[in-house]
Amino acid sequence: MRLIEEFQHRDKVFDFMMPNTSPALDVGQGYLLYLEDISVSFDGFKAINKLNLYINEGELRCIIGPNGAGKTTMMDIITGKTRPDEGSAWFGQKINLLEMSEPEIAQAGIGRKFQKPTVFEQQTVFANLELAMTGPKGVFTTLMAKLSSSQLDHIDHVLGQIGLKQQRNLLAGALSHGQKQWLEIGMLLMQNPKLLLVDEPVAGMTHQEMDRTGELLTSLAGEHTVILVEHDMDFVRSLANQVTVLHQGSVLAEGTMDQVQSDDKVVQVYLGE
Amino acid sequence: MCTPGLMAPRGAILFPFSGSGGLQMLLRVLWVSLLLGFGLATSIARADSFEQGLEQLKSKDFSHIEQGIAAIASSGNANTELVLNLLLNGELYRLKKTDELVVVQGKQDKKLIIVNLFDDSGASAQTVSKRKIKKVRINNNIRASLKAALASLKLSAAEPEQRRQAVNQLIGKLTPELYQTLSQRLDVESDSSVQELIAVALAVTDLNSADSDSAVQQTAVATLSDSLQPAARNALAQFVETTDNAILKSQASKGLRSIDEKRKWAGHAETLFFGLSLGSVLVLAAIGLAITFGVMGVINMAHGELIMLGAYTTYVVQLLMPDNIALSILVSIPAAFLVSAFVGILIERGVIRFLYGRPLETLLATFGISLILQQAVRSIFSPLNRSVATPEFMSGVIEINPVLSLTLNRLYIIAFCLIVFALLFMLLRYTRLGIEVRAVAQNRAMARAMGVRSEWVDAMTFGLGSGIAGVAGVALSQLTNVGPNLGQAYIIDSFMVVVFGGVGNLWGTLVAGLSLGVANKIMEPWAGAVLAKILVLVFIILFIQKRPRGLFPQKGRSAEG
Amino acid sequence: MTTHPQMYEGIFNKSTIRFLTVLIVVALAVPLLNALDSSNPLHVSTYTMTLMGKYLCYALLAVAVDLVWGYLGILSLGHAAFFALGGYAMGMYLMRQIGDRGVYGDPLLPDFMVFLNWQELPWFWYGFDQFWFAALMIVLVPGLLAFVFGWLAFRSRVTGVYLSIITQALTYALLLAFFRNEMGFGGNNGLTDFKDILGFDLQSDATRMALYVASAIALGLGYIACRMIVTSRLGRVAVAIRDAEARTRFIGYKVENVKLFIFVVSAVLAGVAGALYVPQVGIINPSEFSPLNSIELVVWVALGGRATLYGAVVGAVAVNYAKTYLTAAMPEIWLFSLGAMFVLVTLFLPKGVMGILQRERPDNDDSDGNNLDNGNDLDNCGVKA
Amino acid sequence: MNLKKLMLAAAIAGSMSAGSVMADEDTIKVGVLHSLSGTMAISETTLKDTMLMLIDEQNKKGGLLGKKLEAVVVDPASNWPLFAEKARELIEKKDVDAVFGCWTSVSRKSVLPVFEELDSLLFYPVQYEGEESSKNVFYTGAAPNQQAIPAVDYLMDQGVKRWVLAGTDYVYPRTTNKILEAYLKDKGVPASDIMINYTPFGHSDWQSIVSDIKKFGSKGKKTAVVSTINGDANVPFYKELGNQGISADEIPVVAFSVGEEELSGIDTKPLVGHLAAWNYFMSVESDVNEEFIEAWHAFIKDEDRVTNDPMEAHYIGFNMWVEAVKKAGTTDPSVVGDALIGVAVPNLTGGYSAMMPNHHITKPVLIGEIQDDGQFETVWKTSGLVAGDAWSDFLPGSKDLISDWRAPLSCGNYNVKTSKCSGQNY
Repeated sequence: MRLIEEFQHRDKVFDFMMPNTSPALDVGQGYLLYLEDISVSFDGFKAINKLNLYINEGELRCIIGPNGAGKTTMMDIITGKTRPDEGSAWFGQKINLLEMSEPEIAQAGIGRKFQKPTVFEQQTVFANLELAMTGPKGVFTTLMAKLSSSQLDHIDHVLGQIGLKQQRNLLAGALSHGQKQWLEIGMLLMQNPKLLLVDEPVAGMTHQEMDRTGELLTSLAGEHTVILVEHDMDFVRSLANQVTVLHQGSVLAEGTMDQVQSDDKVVQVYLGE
Repeated sequence: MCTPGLMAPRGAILFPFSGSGGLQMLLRVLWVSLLLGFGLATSIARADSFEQGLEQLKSKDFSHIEQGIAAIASSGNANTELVLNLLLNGELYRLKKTDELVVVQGKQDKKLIIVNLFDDSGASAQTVSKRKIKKVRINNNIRASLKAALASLKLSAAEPEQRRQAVNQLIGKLTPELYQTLSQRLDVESDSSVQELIAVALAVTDLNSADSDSAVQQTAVATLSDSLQPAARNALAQFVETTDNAILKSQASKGLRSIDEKRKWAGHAETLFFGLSLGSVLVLAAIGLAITFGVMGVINMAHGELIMLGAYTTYVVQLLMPDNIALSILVSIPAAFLVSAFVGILIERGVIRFLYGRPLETLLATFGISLILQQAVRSIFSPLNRSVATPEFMSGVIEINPVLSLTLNRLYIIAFCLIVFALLFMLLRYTRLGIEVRAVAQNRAMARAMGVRSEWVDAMTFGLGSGIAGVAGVALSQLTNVGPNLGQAYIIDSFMVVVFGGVGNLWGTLVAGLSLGVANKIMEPWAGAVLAKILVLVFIILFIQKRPRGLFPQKGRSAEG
Repeated sequence: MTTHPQMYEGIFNKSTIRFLTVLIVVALAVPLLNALDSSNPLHVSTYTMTLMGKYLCYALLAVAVDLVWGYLGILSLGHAAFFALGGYAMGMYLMRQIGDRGVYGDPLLPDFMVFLNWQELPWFWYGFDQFWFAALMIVLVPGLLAFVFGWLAFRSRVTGVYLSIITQALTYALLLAFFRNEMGFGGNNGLTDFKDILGFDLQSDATRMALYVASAIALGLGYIACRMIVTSRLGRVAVAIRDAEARTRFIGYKVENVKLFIFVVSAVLAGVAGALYVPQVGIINPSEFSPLNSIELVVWVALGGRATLYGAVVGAVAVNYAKTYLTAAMPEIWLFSLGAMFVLVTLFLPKGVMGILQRERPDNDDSDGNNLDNGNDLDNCGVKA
Repeated sequence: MNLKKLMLAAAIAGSMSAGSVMADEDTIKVGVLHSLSGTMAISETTLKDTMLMLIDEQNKKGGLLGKKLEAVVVDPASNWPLFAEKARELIEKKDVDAVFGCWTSVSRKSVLPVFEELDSLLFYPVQYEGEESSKNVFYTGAAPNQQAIPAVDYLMDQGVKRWVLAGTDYVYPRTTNKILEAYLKDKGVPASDIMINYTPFGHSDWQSIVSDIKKFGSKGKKTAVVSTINGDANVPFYKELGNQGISADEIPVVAFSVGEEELSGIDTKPLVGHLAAWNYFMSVESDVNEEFIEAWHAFIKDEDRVTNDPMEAHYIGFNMWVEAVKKAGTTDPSVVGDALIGVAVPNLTGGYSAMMPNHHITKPVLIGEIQDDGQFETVWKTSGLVAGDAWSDFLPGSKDLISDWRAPLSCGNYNVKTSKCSGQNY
């Protein structure tokens, strides 16, 4: 089928152009992510309003804010799920996120963990990780894909990291809530992205689980840049150095936890209540 | 002077027609009107011609029957109109063995009660089996001449409507005598539309008669140019062809143009009307599905069969009250609703409730159910189509003008569709049930938590959707076959409409149905019926590309995304 | 399951091997028994063989549907269209093969064109006198249609019921189009009265046998091809898309391409099935496009059991055998039983007939077997983040 | 009453399945191949019952060749490939000696190769487009020259000048209209006075078309509609005619596919005077017809059921087959096939119909006007019988073809120009 081959072709080209962290990615200025004057409104309601956000490479940034502050929307914009009405979003100096589709952004090196844990419930833990694994993801490469031993090791390593070695052959659907959260983080690790967006990873977790998750995330920071959206203050304090407070779609305050907490605006709109 | 002696030969000369229909017609009318002319003919002659005519009616040969009619028409006998009407309505019979003319008075179980013609006392009444009597045969041409004869009798009838029809019959067939009668009529005529008609009729004659001078013709042209009567237009067109008078020609063709202009607009209006009525049928068929499928997310393949049940209910109700069609239609609306709703609830309780959250399985199960319902109907009512009569008040047309008339039943169906929609809309918007329905549709668990009896709501919702389908069936029974395949014919279109409008949105269904209907009708003239339908489908496919959630996207259990 | 690192079943898992063995046995046995002379009690009549040949084509079609529906979660209500297109491509070849042996003895024009006095052969009929060309078209036409349609639909992210309904619109439009006589495909009568294929007389038992075997082989190969896809990583991506489309995007897969690829493959398989079906039943006409057919074949798959491939085969054969039997045994009321069958299966065997077997054999290592409970096929947009 | 019918149906079904299951050796089996479900069930179920009645009566008369006849009923479910499959089943599995069945052309086309391959007999009871003559098929319905052309002649005689040829878009109307168009032009009708219109199957919205017809007819010349509209589409068509108040004396519609049975599904009061051309009407006055109707009512247990032309065709066809079998002394299809030619049996209009060498039969042609009781009133009748013509003289492709199944020619489409006999499958 000529046509099929054509688009197979297009795929190959595309794979070659976009490995998991794009060569175009240039973090010369030390900034990994620029969001400038981003605004988006859903039928009238301004979810994001002139949002400016700069993330340094390797930092672990916590985003807090009351419900409806636009945290999740912001993530949607970064990952290409939502298109802003105005403003610009750059990944490094060269990659314009607003021109890319979700898969392209993912391939460029931005991974995302959802608020509600979403894993492929009908497939084994192992399969979940394998699917997430970094590397070319074109149709035909995927069709022909075989697991190399190094890749196997990588998967096993991650299984270890997220503590699901025993469950590797279980269907993901059978995992507990917490385990699913970890599995999803594990999938992020497999993707080995430059930037991780983590949305409320400890929601509904027991304390032990929380601690493990905390360790996981801190261990990630450094080689990966992490943006963490979280409600749980203690948890945030336990790991973050830099905190950004969102309110009504724009940045209300930025700084360390203590600075933020002492900021009366913040106290007023958020911690106060 | 017309004497019996003369009568027969003249009839004999005039009536064994061999010529073309048009000629026949002319001669016949000429004959009729000639005789009408002889108002002073002797009573004997009349009596004879009347009796003679009745005799001839008993013949098997159409030409004899025609002579008979002519004779009767001419006789001026008091019973003339009665007899001619009986003939026209095929109510005049011949008793085979005695060869007498009889009329059927009533039925006695399988047999018929008949009395002799003109026997008001009923003394001659007797009951015979159907096969013992034979209808006096007439064919279309005889019908035509009957109408012509009756027309010339009805010219001074009481109701303007009758007079209108009478004149209509005569346009283009005027004889000098009738011309006289009509022109006299024109002076006394009170009803404006009849006046116009008469004017046209006269004008047509003026225009075509050789001896009328150009002045007369000019006025004629003027009159005709103002009239939308088809006859007027034809006369003008013909005149333009034939005349050699340049001035008149140009006037006539100018008249033609203005008429055609008016006709064009009438055409557009008509197309729009057709579109709307087709659309309202689509909406009616789809709106039930908009509930079961749109709101509940059940891919209800049995929807078509629920419509079918509604149609059959109409049929059964008519069987129960055969002598009151109009009422039976009104009765069958609630009846059909109940029947289909009941079946719908059975389906929901018996099958679908086990399948929530598995929309596809509902497709399979309901597909099975649709097969069962079809076959059930086949076994019970036989696979033959059933005849559903159209009530008086729904048949006929509203004539806006001679070139634009709206069929009543379509008007009723458009209205009906809008009413059903409005009721449904209010039901969902303002009643407790409606609120609960939407609650369950949006978040079953939450609704439960708030104490909504979701089980009950499901049953009611599905019942409602099915009931509406049944009501649609009543409407369809007036337009198309009432047969086992009725459902299949509409199921696909219904799904198209619902999806095109946006699943779970009533407004969407309404707009989608109407617009698809109109689009279809606009395309039909130049694309043909088949291509038009194809184009509509292609359009839907492409449209969904642009708006993957239909016209009015809406979050609902099945639309959720 | 084993704990061996590479724990995915290969292409040839137990069920596949079991299936292929049965298929091979049937493929060989029937012709042999058919060769026996009719007095022999074991003799299989040509009637039965052609019938089974027909079932095999349906089975391949069902497998094609299962591939997109069971594994990719796309409920196509238009697969009959691809089947019919393949059929027409073959039918046109067979028509051209008649040559001047038509009733009017016209060397070029098929009979239906002659008596609707067409003057010359429409352009799209050229080339169909060559088998290779026809064969190419059998693959190309359905594939191309699927490609264009899928490319539009998947790129603009039409999903769930909307997708299902426009596939239905597609086949419905084709149905109406092929009914039109101007189209030059024989209108309602379609193409019929075929004489021979590749020079072999279509009515000879030998040819029938060959066609039967060909269908069996096609089914076998098609089945293996599908297994290759579903057991590859792509197959798992497909399941991922089915269960959580958005998530799959966020880990970097171009969902629309994956869908497109599998959809096209499935369409081609359907086309091949159609092409083998036509010479065996001896007619192809527009009613093959009828949307109800498409729905019915979805029913076959559901009946057999989704996302198992062999379930699809079982479903197709079961339903069609039931039809053949019931239409003769209880012609007046067979629809009751068929309808009842559909309802009962959906109610009591949510995993289809194969579901029972799986319950009986927990050791069945077919990991795809368990994804039938998942209901959100219609709104398979997964994540609602 | 419905319940009773249901039980009756069930009973019949029961007997059927029983009948077909127990393959009784010393009976002569007759196949009945009519759709009992799907879109065509509407028309075909009646024919199935007709066959059961005819076979029933033949058995009352003592069967055939000393054996009882046994009906083998199958349901091809309006599915064309299934028709072929079922035909094969009847002939090969149930080894029937003759098959009575099919309604649509496509179903006939679909089974044709099967009958030719297995050399069995099919009796096809429906009027059709002609252009076919198979060794194994006997066409007891009307060919175009036995229906369409006489109808047009009649209307011309009635002074019709403009013609609307409206049909469903498939082969029968297309061919018939081609023939009629050629015929009308022969008669000097200008093309501008002929309007041709095709609609899809089951077309249900006739508003535009009917109003077009109305406009076409308002041009002063007497206009008639020749309708080859098929099946379900007729009811909405006639209803729309009624709605838009087109009466028969203004624009008469003459239909070739509308019989008593179709009318039984319509309220005919608005339709009085519209015409149909057939070879039989239930209203025909003849003793055979009286008997037939009584027998039918007795068999179907419903006084209101009507009879129609295809039923007569089966009546003729079946009796011809019986005669031929008696003549041949065997039921062997190949022998009976030859014996059939020349057999003449009474038709229901009081005359005799004979099987011609081209496997079509001779019939009278009747024109009837619809009455308000759903019956037709015969208003015109050919003086003699018309022989069915397999190959129309008005189609360029087929005017040189003749069909004669007697030796030595024994060819269904013998081209007198090239004197070749092409396209035979045996």
